[in-house]
Amino acid sequence: MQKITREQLIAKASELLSNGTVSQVLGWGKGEFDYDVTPTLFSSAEELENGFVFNDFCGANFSKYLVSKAAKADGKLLVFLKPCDTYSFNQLLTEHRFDREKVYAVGIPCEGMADISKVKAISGDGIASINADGDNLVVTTLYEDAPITIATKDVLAERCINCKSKKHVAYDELMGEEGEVLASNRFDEVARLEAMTADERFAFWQNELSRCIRCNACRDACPACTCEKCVFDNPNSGVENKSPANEFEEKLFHIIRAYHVAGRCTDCGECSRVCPQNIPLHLLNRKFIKDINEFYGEYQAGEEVDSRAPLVNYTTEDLEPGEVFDRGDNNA
Amino acid sequence: MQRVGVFVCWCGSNIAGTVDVKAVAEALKNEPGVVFSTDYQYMCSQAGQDMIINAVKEHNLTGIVVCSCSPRMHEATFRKTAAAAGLNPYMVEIANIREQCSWVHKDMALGTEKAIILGKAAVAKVNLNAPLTPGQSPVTKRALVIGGGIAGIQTALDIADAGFEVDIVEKKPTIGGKMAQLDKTFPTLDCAACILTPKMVDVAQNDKIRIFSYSEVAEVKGFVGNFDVTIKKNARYVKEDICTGCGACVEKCPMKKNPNEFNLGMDNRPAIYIPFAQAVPKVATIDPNACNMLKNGKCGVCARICTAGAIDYTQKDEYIEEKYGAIVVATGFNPISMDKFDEFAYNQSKDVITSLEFERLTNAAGPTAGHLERPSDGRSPKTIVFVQCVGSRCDACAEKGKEYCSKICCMYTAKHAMLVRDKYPETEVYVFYIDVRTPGKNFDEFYRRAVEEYGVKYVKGMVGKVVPEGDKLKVQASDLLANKQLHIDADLVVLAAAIEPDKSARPLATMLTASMDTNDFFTEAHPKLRPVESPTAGVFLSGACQGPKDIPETVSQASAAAAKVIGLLAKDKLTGNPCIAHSDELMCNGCSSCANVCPYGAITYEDKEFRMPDRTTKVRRVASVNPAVCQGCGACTVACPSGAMDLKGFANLQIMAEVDAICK
Amino acid sequence: MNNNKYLREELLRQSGVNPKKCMKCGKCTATCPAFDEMEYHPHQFVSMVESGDIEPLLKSESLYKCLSCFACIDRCPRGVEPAKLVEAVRLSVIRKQGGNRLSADDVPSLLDEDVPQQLLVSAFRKYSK
Amino acid sequence: MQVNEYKPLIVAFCCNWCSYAGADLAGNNRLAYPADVKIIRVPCSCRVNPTFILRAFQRGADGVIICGCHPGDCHYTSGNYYTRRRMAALFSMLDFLGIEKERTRLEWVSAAEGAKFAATMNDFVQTVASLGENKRLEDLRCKK
Amino acid sequence: MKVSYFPGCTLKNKAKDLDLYAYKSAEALGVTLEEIENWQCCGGVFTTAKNEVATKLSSVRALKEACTKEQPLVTVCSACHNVIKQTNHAMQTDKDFAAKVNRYMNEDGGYSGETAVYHYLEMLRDLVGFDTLKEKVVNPLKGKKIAAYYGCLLLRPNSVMNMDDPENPTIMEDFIKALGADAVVYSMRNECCGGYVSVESPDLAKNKSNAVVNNAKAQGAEMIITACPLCKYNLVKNGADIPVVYFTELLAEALGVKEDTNE
Repeated sequence: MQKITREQLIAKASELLSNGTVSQVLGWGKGEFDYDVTPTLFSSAEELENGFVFNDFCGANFSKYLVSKAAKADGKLLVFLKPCDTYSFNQLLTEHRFDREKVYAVGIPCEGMADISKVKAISGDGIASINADGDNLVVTTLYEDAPITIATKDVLAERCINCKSKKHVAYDELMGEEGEVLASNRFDEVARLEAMTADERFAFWQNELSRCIRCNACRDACPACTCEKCVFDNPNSGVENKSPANEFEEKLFHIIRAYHVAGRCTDCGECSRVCPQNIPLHLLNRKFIKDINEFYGEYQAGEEVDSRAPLVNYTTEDLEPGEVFDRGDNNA
Repeated sequence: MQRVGVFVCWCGSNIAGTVDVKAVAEALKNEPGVVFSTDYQYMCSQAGQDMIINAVKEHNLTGIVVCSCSPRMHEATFRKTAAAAGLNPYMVEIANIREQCSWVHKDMALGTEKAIILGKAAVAKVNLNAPLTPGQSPVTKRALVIGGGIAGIQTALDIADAGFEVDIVEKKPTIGGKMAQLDKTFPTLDCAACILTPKMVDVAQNDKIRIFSYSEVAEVKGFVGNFDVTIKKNARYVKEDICTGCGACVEKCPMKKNPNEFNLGMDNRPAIYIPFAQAVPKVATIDPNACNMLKNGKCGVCARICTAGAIDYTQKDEYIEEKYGAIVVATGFNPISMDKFDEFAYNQSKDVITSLEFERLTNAAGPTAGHLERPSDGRSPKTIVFVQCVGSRCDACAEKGKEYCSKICCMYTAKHAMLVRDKYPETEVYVFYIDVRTPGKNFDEFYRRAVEEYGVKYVKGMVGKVVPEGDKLKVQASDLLANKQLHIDADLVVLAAAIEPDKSARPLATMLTASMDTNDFFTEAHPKLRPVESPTAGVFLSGACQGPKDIPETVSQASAAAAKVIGLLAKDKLTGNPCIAHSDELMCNGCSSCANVCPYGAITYEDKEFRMPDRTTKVRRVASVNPAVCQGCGACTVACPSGAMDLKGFANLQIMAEVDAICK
Repeated sequence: MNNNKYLREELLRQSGVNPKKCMKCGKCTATCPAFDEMEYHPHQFVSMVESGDIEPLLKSESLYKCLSCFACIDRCPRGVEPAKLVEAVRLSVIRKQGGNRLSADDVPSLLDEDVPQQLLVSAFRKYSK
Repeated sequence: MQVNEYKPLIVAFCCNWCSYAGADLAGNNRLAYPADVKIIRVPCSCRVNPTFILRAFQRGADGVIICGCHPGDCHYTSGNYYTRRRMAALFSMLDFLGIEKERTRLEWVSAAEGAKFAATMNDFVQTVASLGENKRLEDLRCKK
Repeated sequence: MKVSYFPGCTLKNKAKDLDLYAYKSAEALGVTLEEIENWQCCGGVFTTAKNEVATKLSSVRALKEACTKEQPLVTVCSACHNVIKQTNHAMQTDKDFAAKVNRYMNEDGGYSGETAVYHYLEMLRDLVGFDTLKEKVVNPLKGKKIAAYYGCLLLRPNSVMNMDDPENPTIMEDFIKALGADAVVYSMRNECCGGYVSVESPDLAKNKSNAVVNNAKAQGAEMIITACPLCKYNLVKNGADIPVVYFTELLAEALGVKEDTNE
C-alpha cells in the first residue's frame, strides 16, 4: 500500500490549482479497469475528484510527457514524480527537452508498484476490481465468488523489487519523507546472463526477442526516447522499419534502441512494464549501465542535471574494446 | 540517380598486372546509374584526364568513378578534372584498386572480383553524392608566438619585418630564454648576450610586435586563420607602462634571500626583481611567494621608494582575448632533473652541477661575476670532470632518462672545457664521452682544437660514481681504451644533462590540438618536407619544442616558420573543406550530445520557432554547425540519436550504400 | 667461433640479456667495485659474449670476483644487465662435472666464528653445484 | 589447400588519416592480405555508426573491423576516444546477445603501420574464417 | 596487524639480535610477526639464470604460505628479502619459470606471485608509517649522528626491489629521523662492501668496506646501521672504528623494548 493517498494528492493538486501556482495537473487518470491507469491532464478540482486515481498501479513515468505537454501548457504544469521518475526528469532537463520554468514538480514517495501480470497469474483473468487493504491487494474476478487476497509484496514489479533509489533527485516540493539511494541487486540478472555461454545467451535472446511485435510501446513509453523523429520511423534514415520482419530486424531495433539510450537511460524500467509480450527489455539497458559502470566508473543518468553522459565523454586511459573481454572471460 | 561514368586505370601494369581492368570496366557497366565505362593505361595522365572530360560532355555525366590508386594520391587530381569538365569536383569517387587491391593480392581472379566490388561501392556512393561548395573564411592578419626565447624572437622579428603584427607570449618576466643565460656560443665563441640582446631590443622597439611577458596562453579556440586566444597576464604587481626599470626597489627590498631563477638558484634575488640587466621588458616583478607585503600586508618599501608610483599590490591576473591567423609554438627546452642520476651525487654536493649551471658560473653577469669558483666554498677548481650523455640515449627499459641524443651537449662541453683551459691553464679538465658527435659547420674542428690546442683530456668511458668526501669529489670512471678504472679527485663535476621539452608544452599541445611524440616534442606535419608546420593547420613550430637544436639550427627553423606564417597571413581568404557536418533542424532534439563530442566547439544552439501540423507554433532548441569551424570528423553524427546530424560527403546513406554494395 | 655459437645463445637465453643494446659507454665498468680484481670487466663480458669470444671468460678468475652488487645493472643507461651475463658464464662453468669452485671440505678452513651463515650458503650457491 | 575453403566477407572501416593510409602503405610495401577484406573510407573512426556495423552483418558480412589512429594521435584530437567507448559498449552488447565477439574488432593502425595493417587483416580474416558464416546477425532476405 | 615473517638462517644463528629486536619492536608497534612454518633457507643469493628453478623453491614455498594466509610476507635480512622478492617477481613476470616451479611444487592452486613482499623497513614505512613510529618512540635518540648503510641487496635491482630511489634512497634516513636521531647522508651508502668475497678475496672486501666506513665518518657519522648480517660482519671484521649495528637494535632501543630482550 502506498504511504501517500489519493486524497492527499488531490488536495495538494487542488491547492496549487486554486492558488494559481499551476494551471494544469499531469496525473494518473481512471482507466477502464482499476489496474489500467492512464496519464491524464486535469484542469480543475472537479476533474481531479472525478478522474484522478492513485494506487499500486500508477507506475507510469510522467517525465516524458513534459516534453510535449509542458510546452503547450498555458501556465505551469503540475507533475507528480515518484523517486525513479525524478531521474528521468533530470536527464530530460540535461538534454534541454523541456522548460523547467513551465513545470512544478511535486515529489511523492513510492512503495513500489504492482505488476498486473503477476496479479493475474494468481487471480486468473476477468479481474473486476482491485483494492488495496493494508499490505494486501483484494482482487475480485468474474470467475471466482470470493475475493482473492494477495500480498502486495508478492506481485511487485521486477523494477520495484530491485528499486535503485527512494530518493528524489529533483522537485519543487516534496510530499512525505525523503528516502535513500538503495543498494539494489538490479544487475544480478544481467550477471546471470553474462555467466552463460554465448550459445545460451543467444538462445535466450532469440526466444525473448522473437516475441516482439514491434508495437513500439517500449519506445513510446521510454523517457529517453523523445526524438523529434525516430530513426525507425524515418524513411531517410536508411534503417526505417515498421515491422519485426525477421530475426535480424528484431535485434536491430532493440540493439539500436538500447544503444541510442545508453548512458542516458535512467533504468526506470518503463520499457519492460509496457511491453505486451513481457520481453525483459530493461536487461539490455541494464547491460549498458553495468558495462559503463565497470568500464568508466559509476554513473547514474539523471542523478545530476548537466552531467555528461559516458558515451559522449572519454578519458585517455579508457579500456580497449578487446580488454572488455579480457577482464575475466566468463563466456567461454 | 546520377549519370555515372566509370574510368578504370591500369596504372601501367601496377593494376592491370593483377586486376583484369577490362573485366572491371565491363562489369561496372551494369551498375545502376552507370552510362559509360572504360579503361585506360594512365588515367592521371593528361590523355586520361582528357578522356574523362570528353566522356562527361559526350554522355552528360553527372558523376565520376575512377578505379585507380589511393584517393590520397589522386583524388585531388580527378576533382580538378571534374571541375574542368564543368562538374562539381565533389561528384567524384575513387575506388582504390591499386594500394588496396592489386598490390596486396596476387590472384588475378580474386583481385578482379574485389576490384569490381570496390568499383560498385564507389558507384553506389557517387549516386548519392551532392555537389558541395567549400566555404571560405577570412584570415586575421596577426600572428601569435608562444615563447620568447631566441626561436620566438627570430620568428616574431621576421613576421613583423614582412609587415604583419605579432604578439609574443612569454611566461617569464623577460624574453631571452635559455640563450640569455649562456656565456659564449660555439663554435665561434662570441658572447651570447652580445648577439642576443640587440635582437631583444629590436623586438621591444618594433611597433608591429607586442610582448606579453609573465603571461601564458590560457585558452585557444577557433581554427587556421581565425584563432581566438585568451592570454593570461599574471599579476606582477608592477605597472608595466609606468615602471622605468631603474632598479631602486630591487636594491631596497628587504626580502633578499630568494633563489634566483636566472642563475638557477646559485645566488639570491630580492622579492622584487628584474631578472637581468638587459631584460625586455625592463620592468620589475614582485614574487608573490616572497613578498612580505603580499603575504602578510607588512612592508611596502618598494611602493615608497618608487618615484614613478609603479608598484600596485592590488594588481590582479588579467585575461586578454585576441584574434590570430597563425600560431607559432616556440616553447623551448629545459635540462632534465638529475634526481634519478644521483650516482653522480648532484643532490649531495653543491660542486656537482649541470652544464647550464656551469654557463652561469662562467658568465660575467653570473653569480660569481664570471670567476670560476666552486659553489660550495668559492675556491677555484683545480680538477674538473665533465660527464657527457647524462640521461641522454637511455634505453626505455632503464626507466630513467631519454632515449634520444640531446644533440647540443658534445659541442657545449667542448666549449666549456676549452674556455676553462684558456682562462685557467693550470686546471686539469677531463671529459668522459661515449661518442663525440660534431656534425655541423666547423664543429669537429672546434672539438679538435679543444683536444689538440687546449689539452682537454677526452676519455672514452663513463663516470660510474661520484663520492663527495671532505672537500673533494672522488670520481670513479672507466677509461675503455686503456681498459682501466680511473679514480680522480675532482673539485667540480659538470653533468651534461639531457634536455627535454618545456613542461608547458603538453597542455599547450592539447589546447592547440597539435600532436606530440612520446617525448613531448611537437610533431611536424612531415618530418622531411614540412618540418616547421604542425599537422594542425595554422600551427607552426620553431626551435627546440620540435626536437633538440643548437642556436644556428633554431634560428633557421624560426625563420622558416616565420616564412610559412607570412605565406598564410598574406592570403585574404582560406578555402575550407566542404565535407562537414550539418544538422536537420526538423529532426534535431537539441539534446547537446553532438556539442559534447565536438572537438572544435563548432556546434551552437538556437531557439527556433516551428510550425506544427496543427498550425500552432512551437519553439525548439536546435543545433547549428559553424561551417568554418567544423573539420568534418563526424563524431557528432554518431552521438546524435535521431540522425539529425549528418556529414556531407560521408553521409549515413552514402556509407550504408557502400556497405550494401560490398556485402551484396 | 662457430663452436661458441651454441654457448653464446645459451648464455643469452638463460640470462635474458641482450648485448646488442649496449652502446659501449663503459658505465658498468666505471661503477664496478671489483674492477681491480677482475681480469675481464663487465663491459668486456658483454662485448666478448656478443662476439662469441667466450673461451677466455670461461677460464677467467673474474667469474668469481663479481660481487653480485648489481650496480652495473642499475646504472646501465641501456638496460643491458652485465651482472646477469657474468653469472650465466659462471654457471656454465660450475654446472659442468668437476666445475665446482667450492667444496664442503674447503669450508672449515674458511670459517671464523663470526661468519654469518648467509656467507656460506651464498658462496655455495654462487660457486658450486 | 582445401577445396571448399570458406571465404569470409570482411568490412573494414578505416579512418582517412591513419588507418586508410596504413592500408595504402601495406599496398606500397606489397604486404599481402586476403581479398576478403573490403575497406570503406571514413574521415575518422568516430564516423562509424553502430548502425553501419549491424547493416554490414545484415547484408552478409562475416566480420567488421574498425581501424583508427592510435589513441592520442587522432587527426581530430579526440574522435578515436569516442570510438573506443562506443565500440567497447557495442561489442559488449553484441556479446551479451550471444553474437560471436570475434566478429567485431577495433584496432589502432597508424599511417606508418602498413605491416600492422596487413598482419591485423590476416589475423582477423583467419579468426572470422574459423568461426564460419555469420548466422546470428543475418537477414535471410539479403541472402544471395 | 598480522604478517607472515621469514627470518632466514643467519637470524637464527649469528644474527639473533636482528631477529629478537625485530620481534619485540613489531610487537610494540602492534604488528604480530607470524613465522613461516618450516621455512627453509633462501640460499643467500638470487641466481639470475632463468633456468635455475630448484634453488628458488624454498622462497616460493614461503611466499605460497603467506599467500594462503592472505598476509604480506616480511623479511628483515637484506639477503633473504632480495632473494624472495626477486623470486616473487620472477613468478609474476616469467611464465615459463612459474610453470616449471608449479610443476615441482604440485600444490593446490599453484602460485603466481600474489603475495606482497615487504622488507621490515618497508613495513615500517608503508604499513605502520614513520609518523606512527615517531609517536611510539619512548627514548628518542636525540643528537646521535647515524649513517644508514644500504649496501647493494636492499635496493638493487631497482626494477624488482622497487623499494626506494636506488641512487638517492631515503627510507633508512627517514627511519633514523623517526627515531629522533640525525641521519648522515653519504654517497657510499649504496655501494657494495664486498661482503660476498670477504673470505675469498679479503683485500678487496677490506678495501671496499673501509671506503664505506671512511666516507660515512667523513660526513660526520658516529654509528652505522644496516639490515644485512653480511654487511655488518664485513664492516666490523675490517676494522670499522665506529659501531655498526642492526637497525632493529636501534629501533628496539628507541621503542624502549631493548632491555627486555636481553634476558
